[in-house]
Amino acid sequence: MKIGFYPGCSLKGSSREYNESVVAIAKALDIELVEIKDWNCCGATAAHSMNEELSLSLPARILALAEAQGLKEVVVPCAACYNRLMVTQHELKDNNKRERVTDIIKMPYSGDLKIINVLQMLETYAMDKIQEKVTKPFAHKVACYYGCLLIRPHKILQFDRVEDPQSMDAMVKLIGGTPINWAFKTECCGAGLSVSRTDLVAKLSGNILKDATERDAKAIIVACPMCQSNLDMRRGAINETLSNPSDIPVIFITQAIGLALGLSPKELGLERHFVNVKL
Amino acid sequence: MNNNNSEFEPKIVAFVCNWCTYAGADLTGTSRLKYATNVKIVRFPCTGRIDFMLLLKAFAQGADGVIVSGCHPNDCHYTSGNFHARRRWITFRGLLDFMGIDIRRIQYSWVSAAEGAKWADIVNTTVANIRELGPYTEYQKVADYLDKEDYNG
Amino acid sequence: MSKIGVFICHCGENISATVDCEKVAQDIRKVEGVEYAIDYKYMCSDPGQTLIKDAIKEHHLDGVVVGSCSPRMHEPTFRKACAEAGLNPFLCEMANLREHCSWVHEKGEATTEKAFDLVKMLVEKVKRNKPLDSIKVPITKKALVIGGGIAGIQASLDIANTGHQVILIEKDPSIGGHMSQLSETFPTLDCSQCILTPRMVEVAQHPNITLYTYAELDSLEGFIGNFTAKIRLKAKSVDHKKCTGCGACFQKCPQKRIPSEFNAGLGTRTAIYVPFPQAVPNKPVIDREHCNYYKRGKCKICEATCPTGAIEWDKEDEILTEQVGAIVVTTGFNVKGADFFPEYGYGQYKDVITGLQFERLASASGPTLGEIRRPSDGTIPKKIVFIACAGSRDEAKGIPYCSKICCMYTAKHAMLYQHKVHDGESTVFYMDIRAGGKNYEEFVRRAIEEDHVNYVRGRVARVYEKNGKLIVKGVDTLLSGEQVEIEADMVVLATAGVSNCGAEQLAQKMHISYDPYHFFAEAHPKLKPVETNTAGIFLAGACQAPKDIPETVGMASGAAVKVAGLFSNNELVREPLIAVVNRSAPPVFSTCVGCFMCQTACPYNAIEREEIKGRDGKVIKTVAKVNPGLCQGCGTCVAFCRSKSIDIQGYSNEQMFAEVMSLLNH
Amino acid sequence: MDKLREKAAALLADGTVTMVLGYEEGTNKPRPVFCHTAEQASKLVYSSQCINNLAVYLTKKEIMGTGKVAIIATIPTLRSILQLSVENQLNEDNLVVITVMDKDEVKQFANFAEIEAYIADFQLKLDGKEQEIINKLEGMSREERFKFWMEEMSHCFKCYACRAACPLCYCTKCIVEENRPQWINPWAAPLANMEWQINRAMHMAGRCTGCGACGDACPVGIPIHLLTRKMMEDLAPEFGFTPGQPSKNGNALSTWKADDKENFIR
Repeated sequence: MKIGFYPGCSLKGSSREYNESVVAIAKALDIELVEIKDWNCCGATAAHSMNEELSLSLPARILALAEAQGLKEVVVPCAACYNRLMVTQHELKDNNKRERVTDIIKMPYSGDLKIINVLQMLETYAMDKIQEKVTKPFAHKVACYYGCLLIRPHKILQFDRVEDPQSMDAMVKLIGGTPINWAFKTECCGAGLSVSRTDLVAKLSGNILKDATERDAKAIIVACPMCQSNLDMRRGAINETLSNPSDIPVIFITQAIGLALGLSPKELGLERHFVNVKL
Repeated sequence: MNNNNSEFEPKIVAFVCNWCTYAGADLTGTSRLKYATNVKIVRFPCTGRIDFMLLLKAFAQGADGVIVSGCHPNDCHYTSGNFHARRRWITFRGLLDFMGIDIRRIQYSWVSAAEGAKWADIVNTTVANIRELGPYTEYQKVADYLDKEDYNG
Repeated sequence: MSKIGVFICHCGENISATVDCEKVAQDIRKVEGVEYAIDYKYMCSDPGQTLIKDAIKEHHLDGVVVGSCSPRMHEPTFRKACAEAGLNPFLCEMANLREHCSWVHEKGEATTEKAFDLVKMLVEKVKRNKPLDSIKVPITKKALVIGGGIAGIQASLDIANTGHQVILIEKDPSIGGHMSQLSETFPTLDCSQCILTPRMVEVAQHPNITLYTYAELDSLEGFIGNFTAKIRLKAKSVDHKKCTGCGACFQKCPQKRIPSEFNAGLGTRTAIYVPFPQAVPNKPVIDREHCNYYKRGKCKICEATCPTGAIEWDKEDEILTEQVGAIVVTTGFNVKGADFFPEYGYGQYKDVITGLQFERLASASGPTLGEIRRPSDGTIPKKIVFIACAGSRDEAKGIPYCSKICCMYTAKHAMLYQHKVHDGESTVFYMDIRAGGKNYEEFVRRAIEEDHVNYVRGRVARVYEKNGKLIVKGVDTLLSGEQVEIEADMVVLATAGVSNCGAEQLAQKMHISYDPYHFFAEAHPKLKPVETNTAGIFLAGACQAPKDIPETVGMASGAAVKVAGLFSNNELVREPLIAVVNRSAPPVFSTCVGCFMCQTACPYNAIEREEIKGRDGKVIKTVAKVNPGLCQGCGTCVAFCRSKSIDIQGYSNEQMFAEVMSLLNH
Repeated sequence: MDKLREKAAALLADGTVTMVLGYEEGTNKPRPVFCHTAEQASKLVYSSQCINNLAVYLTKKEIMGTGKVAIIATIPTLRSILQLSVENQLNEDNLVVITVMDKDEVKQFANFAEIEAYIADFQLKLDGKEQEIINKLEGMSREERFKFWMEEMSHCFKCYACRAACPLCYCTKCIVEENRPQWINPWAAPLANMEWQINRAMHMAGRCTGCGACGDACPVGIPIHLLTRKMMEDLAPEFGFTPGQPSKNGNALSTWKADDKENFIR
């Protein structure tokens, strides 16, 4: 099983543990990840609101590279990258735009590349494998938090139930966990303002953390580096906004699965978190 | 192909359905939009009624271009006449092209009763296109059975 | 040798300004077969028409071409004029010199030439026109009404009161439809059942109405004035002739916990049941799906308790065949329900309910006898939130349209709540308040001003439960622009109105068209709102689109008038512009070879098989035959027919061929 | 061969059928023969050389009038029989269909459904020669194609052998005999000839079963069978039918799909 792999900047920087855990479980599940050579930033910044051509050209180059390197399918773990690539894929259906962009990046692109996020990859290729390979059931009560970039805009991403996503919950159940029923699955964590208005980020992330804690979740499971870093890295700031501070860890679904598969916390980069993980 | 077409006025016949395109062309009139005089409209109850032979006859009679127009899909007054027509034209075009007949000279379109402007545009662009292509002498030559010599030799 | 008369109209200046009408008239005289040609200022005026009539008589014309405006405008006028002069109206054609020529071209020779060509084209056509007689089809003066809601009830009564027979079929055990479920009705707040039940009874007792409840349309054949409807009478398992409706059976029925459809799932019913106390007919049916006997083969308690032995265990569905002349479709609508609103927790939290469920709570005949109580614990909600546009006007939900009634009934709900729970607090989240209608806006104002319902303009993002309360997270986009959170005891969703289940199949049975949301399509959005594209089938009520009671009733009466109008004739007269399959002398009989490709091509199932038999009664050949009642004259079959055995009157092969040939080479 | 003759003889002997349509030795290839007696059945032959499509006789009153008939059908013939049945031209009880399988095994079909099942295994493919001409034509410019066909058409002298050979040309009155209006000029001239062929092709659209009889019949060797054949190849994917597999769900041109392509319509 061979799949193209686009890590993106976060996975190489702030969220290395995500990268490590993705790679680790892919290996454990016999999925060969082929990293796109010479990949560049996906432009998941304000770019798309400032300069359309740029915001399409950056991802387009990545897609074109992947295609040129003979890849049919690419997994994109970072929700922001996934979102940008999917949106670009969608936009390039418009021939004029495609021509304009391919002209800029000086590379052809057919538009046929299949782009999937980590959850889709596991759903399609690994569910049975995970089930059979679970050695240390992940027997915890957790809150699955999807954020926004992974499922919105639904028209374009067409992934999971937009108002009440289920894919992560299913995986958590599969590895022996108990996903709680809560209301903040798709609430915004504030990532968009993580530089300009940290106060708002703290508030928004706070609401999420508060509800999960009150519903007595032992961890928050995410599939997006932004969500993770906000809820984890900013915990200090967040806790200041909360009446009773929360110390529940925020881990990636890939890490949770990794643990269930019996991989060591080190391989999964669990020690990199700010809020330390006792699971 | 004839290229100094400045003076060439193509003859064009339009086969249209009564309920959408004919009415649309009426609207072109009531809105006083102008278009070229080259086109003459033949009124049919429905595009489903239009016999492919009539198109061939038009060319044989010296038409340089033909317009076939009816209701948009799902708007057909007879619910599916235009769908049947669409299939017939798909087939017909394929055949004509295989026989080397110039299918660029047949303009198909959907023009609703509300699209007076579109009708004017269809006519004008078609006239322009046919002017570009020049007279359809290639076909008209064989049309008259008397001068066969260029083919029976 | 034909004698065609050509009449060129100046239309005041409209044509003559750019077309040399006199020249056209002069030149056309030279065309073979043209006996008489003249131009005149206003052909459609009285003197203009007289001109035509006189010419017809004087020159014994056998064909007329009027070169004037669009035939879509004045064809009837001139054909009538010809008829009055004794010329078959279908020997008159029009050349469109105004819309298709003078108005769209500049003044000049080319324009005049084109005008001439258009006239010549029609001259060539009219030479080949045949005198045609209008088609007359007999009419069965009996109507079928499908659906016993308020629309069906009204339509049936109105038709019946014109003295015509009506068959009303209803798929449920009782007529009454959604209206019977409602508590009070806006904008007057009069009790729904109080105004409805008398009409239900009237239907049951009307001498001209035959009512079949628990019945559905099985199949429909035929055409306007002559439909054959097969009606499936579903087995009630209770002989209503014997049953006295005493009710002993359903008091004893051990199956007591079946969710009641009438109470929108809030109450329960038994397996042998009458849907509600005022049901018409007020006699029970057995719901075989839930009945112990049908499930496990034993029980029969109802049989034991029935004093008249009315229970019929082995009763089977019956198929009833009825001849009807017209059909009114009044199958109503439905509301979106469970799993449609994960974000609102519908189906997950007991106290998140639909508007229809609220109606039942508020209704005196409802499960709480009219008290507003929470389904979860029966307590009285002190804080209640109404969410308008739950699904409606929401592309993402696939329902871009406005369900129209929600704004009004939501206001009504809030009002009723305030009237019943005086210390209660109600909030309505809305997008826009659409209160178009007599006394509607005033009604909403009353809710806001007198009953102090708190209206918040904004959408609700989600509803979730937290320590016993329903947290409603929304936004106030009007005043504060801030997010609002309300801790409610109960949430009512004004769920989108959607087409009834099975609407699509029903439409296909009847060959009527429907929109992407499976609401039945009217023949014209403005001018034919109660007609369908299939002649003789009419629409009323919410099966066409969500609408309120007054509108529904109005539409029902409208449909009834259409039916009555149809029935006021003994036969139906239709334009003869339809397809015909040729017939010729033996041994050929017809050039039709009976491949019946035309049958699949015909949008109206108008092509029938006719067996031509010899004297010995042996079938010589089977050929196609067009049913003049069904054929609408599209001519699709004509273009198909390889042997040209089928042709269409008024647009015949000869006529169209002549038009095309005349156009060019001159 | 013997098995076939025995079968035919038996059918005739016990009066199951009054006639067997088959092939007998001809001057250079087998030709059709009508056997009325068991004796005549001994003349029957069957080989890959049997190219006439005998289905053409099944719509002729002179033949079907005589009572129950047995036909020895090649695969193309079977296809034509199916299409004819789709078009309501055959009476199942009035016909015995026989085919010869490999090793001279004789198969008698119980009904048309059985035929449908049987031919499903035989794919209809363009043979090398056909493909060659098609490629050649597709290689040409449009003008060249037109010249090519005009040249070909100029040899046609309207003998209508193509019509006579085609099992699906069974109209009581062919369009070329139609004179009100005169759709197609009766004389043999390039355009009139082409108009006839275009009509034939359009009339065959979605019906032609690709037996090639029309082309074989043409005395001046115009590859007219390619007109219908090519269309079949092009339309099959377009309208979702399988060439050479007639089916009851309507003729390609008398049905439609909401999503039929319309990129050529403005």
